[in-house]
Amino acid sequence: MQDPYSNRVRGYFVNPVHAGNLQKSYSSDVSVTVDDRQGNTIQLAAGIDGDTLQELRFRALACPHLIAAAEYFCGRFEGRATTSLREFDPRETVRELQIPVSKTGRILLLEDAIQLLRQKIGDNSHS
Amino acid sequence: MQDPYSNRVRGYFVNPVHAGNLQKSYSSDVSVTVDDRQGNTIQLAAGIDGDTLQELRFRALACPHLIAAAEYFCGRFEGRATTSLREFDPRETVRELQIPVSKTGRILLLEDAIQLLRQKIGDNSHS
Amino acid sequence: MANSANQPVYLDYAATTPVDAAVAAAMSACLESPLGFANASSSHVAGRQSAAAIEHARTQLAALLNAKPHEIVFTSGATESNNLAIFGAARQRARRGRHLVTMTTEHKAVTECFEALEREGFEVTWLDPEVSGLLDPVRLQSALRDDTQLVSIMHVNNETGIVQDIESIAAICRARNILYHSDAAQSAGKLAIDVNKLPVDLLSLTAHKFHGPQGIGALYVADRPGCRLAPLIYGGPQERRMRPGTQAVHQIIGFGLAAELAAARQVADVLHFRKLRERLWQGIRDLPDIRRNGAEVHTFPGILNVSAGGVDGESMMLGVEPLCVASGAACNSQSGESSYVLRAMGCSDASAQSAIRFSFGRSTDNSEIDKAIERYRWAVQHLRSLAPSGVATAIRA
Amino acid sequence: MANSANQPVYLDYAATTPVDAAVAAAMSACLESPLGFANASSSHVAGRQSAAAIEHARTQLAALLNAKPHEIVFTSGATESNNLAIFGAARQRARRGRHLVTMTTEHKAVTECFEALEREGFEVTWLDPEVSGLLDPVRLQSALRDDTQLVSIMHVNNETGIVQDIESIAAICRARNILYHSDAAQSAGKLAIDVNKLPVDLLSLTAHKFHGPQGIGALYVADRPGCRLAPLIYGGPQERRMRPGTQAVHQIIGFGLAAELAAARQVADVLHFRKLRERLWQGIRDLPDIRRNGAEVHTFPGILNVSAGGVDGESMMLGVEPLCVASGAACNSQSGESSYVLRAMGCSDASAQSAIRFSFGRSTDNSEIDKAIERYRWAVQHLRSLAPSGVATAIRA
Ligand SMILES: Cc1ncc(COP(=O)(O)O)c(C=O)c1O
Ligand SMILES: Cc1ncc(COP(=O)(O)O)c(C=O)c1O
Repeated sequence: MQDPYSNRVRGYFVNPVHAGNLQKSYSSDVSVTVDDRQGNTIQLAAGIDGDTLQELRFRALACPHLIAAAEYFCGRFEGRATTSLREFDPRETVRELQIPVSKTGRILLLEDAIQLLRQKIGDNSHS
Repeated sequence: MQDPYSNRVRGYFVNPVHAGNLQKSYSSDVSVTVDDRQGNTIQLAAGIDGDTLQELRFRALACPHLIAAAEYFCGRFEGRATTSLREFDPRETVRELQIPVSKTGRILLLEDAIQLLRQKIGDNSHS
Repeated sequence: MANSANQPVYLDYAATTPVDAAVAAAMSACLESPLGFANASSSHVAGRQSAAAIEHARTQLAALLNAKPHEIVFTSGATESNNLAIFGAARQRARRGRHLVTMTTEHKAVTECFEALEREGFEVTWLDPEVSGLLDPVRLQSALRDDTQLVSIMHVNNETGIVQDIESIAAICRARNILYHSDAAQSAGKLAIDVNKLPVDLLSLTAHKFHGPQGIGALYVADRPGCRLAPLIYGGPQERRMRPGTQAVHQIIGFGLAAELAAARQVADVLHFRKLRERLWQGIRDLPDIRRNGAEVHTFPGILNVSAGGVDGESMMLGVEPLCVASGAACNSQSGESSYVLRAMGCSDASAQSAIRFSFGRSTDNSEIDKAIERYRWAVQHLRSLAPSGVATAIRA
Repeated sequence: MANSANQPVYLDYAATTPVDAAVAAAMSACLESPLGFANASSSHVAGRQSAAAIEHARTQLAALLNAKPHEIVFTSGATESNNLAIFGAARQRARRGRHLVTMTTEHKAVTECFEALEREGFEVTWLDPEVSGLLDPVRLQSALRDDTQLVSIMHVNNETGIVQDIESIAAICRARNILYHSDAAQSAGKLAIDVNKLPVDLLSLTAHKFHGPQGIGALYVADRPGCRLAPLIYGGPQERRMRPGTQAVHQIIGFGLAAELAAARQVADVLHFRKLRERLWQGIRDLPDIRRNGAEVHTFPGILNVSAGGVDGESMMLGVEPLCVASGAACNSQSGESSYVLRAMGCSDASAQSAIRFSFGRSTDNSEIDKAIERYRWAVQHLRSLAPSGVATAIRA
């Protein structure tokens, strides 16, 4: 069988620079946790100033693909506008990280977490 | 598996010096034919002068063990008294020629032929 | 292969073939490589390498038949492939119907499956061949019923080399949507088979008949609706659950390479066999009362099967030593049973019993054929000289 | 085997073992010898040589178990041996009764047979182990009924190394005249088994677990009245009609030699494994929240199975690379199923999922163990550092 882990997945897995807690505090700190029946858990934390996702962090008890996807997500959206979150496209992650078809289901957990994050940010910004 | 053919069986099979017809004529020529359901056929011919089996010959459409046993029989009893035929012991043949257990049944056909030969010789001598 | 007087002359390639040197080398390399042996079901790096090697071999097998790789299921040989196909299809489809069709001249690895299915309550129609050995497609047509679920008719017969018209047979089955299985143990790797043109659903093959290792085979299972099989063996996810157990990596690698080499050599081999067979037949055909079994029809040129009147089968086998050939008699057994294949073609028991099957290989040469001619002539003449006069019954019934 | 930083470190000997160099050489010699490949069913001189080689191997296998040669039936591996034993005994004895007994922690090659038999209308009692992993013989006693025909309880468990008390189990079955089968795939060739002392009727083994080739195994079938099996595969007289098909000569030769070598090396190997396992366990046991599965009972020293809280199984497998080990998680599958063996012993799903099985071989050395310690520690610590706080649930239920 092919190696199910692309070099990018391996790289993010071994050295996930966005893993952990927010390093500073921001005008708004939002965090969410989602899990699935298989015991995978994803936690996302966003440090927001104004409209900007100043810092994105994650924690995960999950398979390598999900860890790598979370890291990739944080790296890609950090520094961008909170509204950009709606551009998150799981298919793009699957493609970029070369995630095998059998594992694409797992990425939905990240999508759920991001959606929840958007909601919370929305709620916060309206509050 | 072991070679089912001992060297003696091979020798008799390749060079059965007693195969064929009686070479001369005798005061009494006796011959018998027996066969079994598997298509084996044994023919024995005895050239008798007085009480003596002057010449013994066989013909066979048979497996190698039966051919060898017939040859062995002819060689062993040629020149002996007709009464010696009752000394024929199939077990001795099986032992001497190292005939495998699975083939001992075939030797019974030779025994049948010899018995028939004895009967015929007896009948002849009484006639 | 030149041989001195008492050296065995191997002319039993239809029984099994030597492993090709390149195949043996590939197998040894696998056995000796530091991690080449790893379990292909393991998810670690070594396991993934084994799995990749197996998938490569699957591609090589698929190429031999013009199939898709996932249509190849590895088994332990054609016996198991036949069992998987026949039991698997019959049991899987038992609810739709319990009627099955096969032929009396199939290999035991087919006939015994159907006999066992009869005991399980299936109904089997046993078709006889014509005297030529061929199955008449019209007979097959009329044997098919609405509840027929499976037809199993072999490609090349292992005793006679007779090639059944599997194109017609397959077409008849496909037209009625009945699964068609063919035991191609004797043809795969030797004759071209293209499952894209031949509407066969299940096809059995085995490596050791075409210079691959013994103990590894495959079943082609067409990727078509309705072509599902109940497994014969249970215990894991391997081979799409149709054949669990740790895959034998070195065996599969050898099988794959043998398939690739066979495809490349097929045409040349057949030409070579044709010449050898003609030479052999010309060298013995003048013997009185001998019969070439399968002479009237198309046969695989790697096999020549000859019966002789007035000789015993087992004695023929000893008489032709040091030739290694096959016999129509069940040698060294008390049963004394003779070839049911030849008898189904109208041979008498005695004639079937006397039959000798010569089969040729890539490395068989003229000197071996000449030796075969000499030994065969000697054996027939010697045994006839021993036989009671009058019992040399004519072999033609 | 010393390894540089990224070289795989193979610690998955319970999955499969490399073929012993002497075994590989014997197999190659067979494959390359001019007639060593001949079909052992052929009555010619080459065939008889193959048959003799097979009978020699059968003697070697028999010696390993202190059995008689004719009690050894060659199969394609333990999966097939288990299937033959279980289906064969159940179907053969179905008229006497349809109740069967096994354990939930058996290998899939056993459990899936019993599941299939349940679908065929047999009644199966599934015994759970104690939390220790052991089967309580009293439980077995009370599960037996007058219509019980077969009990199947493995010897050494493939995931945990737990050694069942098969002496007691066998004695219980024999006393009630119930057939007893044991899957000894993980113990044969590694632990002494003497069928003259152990009243077992059927015992499965496989070459590739003790440095023999993949794709060849055996079933020991005691020569006792009542110990007859319906065949699983039909098609010829080989292996006393219990397992037809052309015998794989090179595979059987390799198996025989591996059995002989295993017997000679068993004691030294076990001592070696014990030291390696202790070194490994001492090197990781101080990690918080880890559990040695099977710690309370006698286990085969070639296996160490460890769960850790707060880590994902598949990520552990990637984290410990380049170690080649086995996981309690079904990696790379959507099922996300975790080891049913560990769950039956009271492990939580998460704990079972996180389990890593280290297993050792003859050539495993301390440097490999030290590498394993280093990689295992790194993986646990790394993954825990990523995990959400609070989810690192304790692994002891
Ligand atoms: C026509 C045919 N079918 C099936 C088989 C069985 O193949 P295997 O020995 O690989 O099980 C053979 C050869 O033995 C054969 O010739
Ligand atoms: C306990 C046990 N039983 C059965 C098997 C199956 O053996 P094989 O791969 O030889 O079919 C294995 C190993 O895979 C095993 O560990």
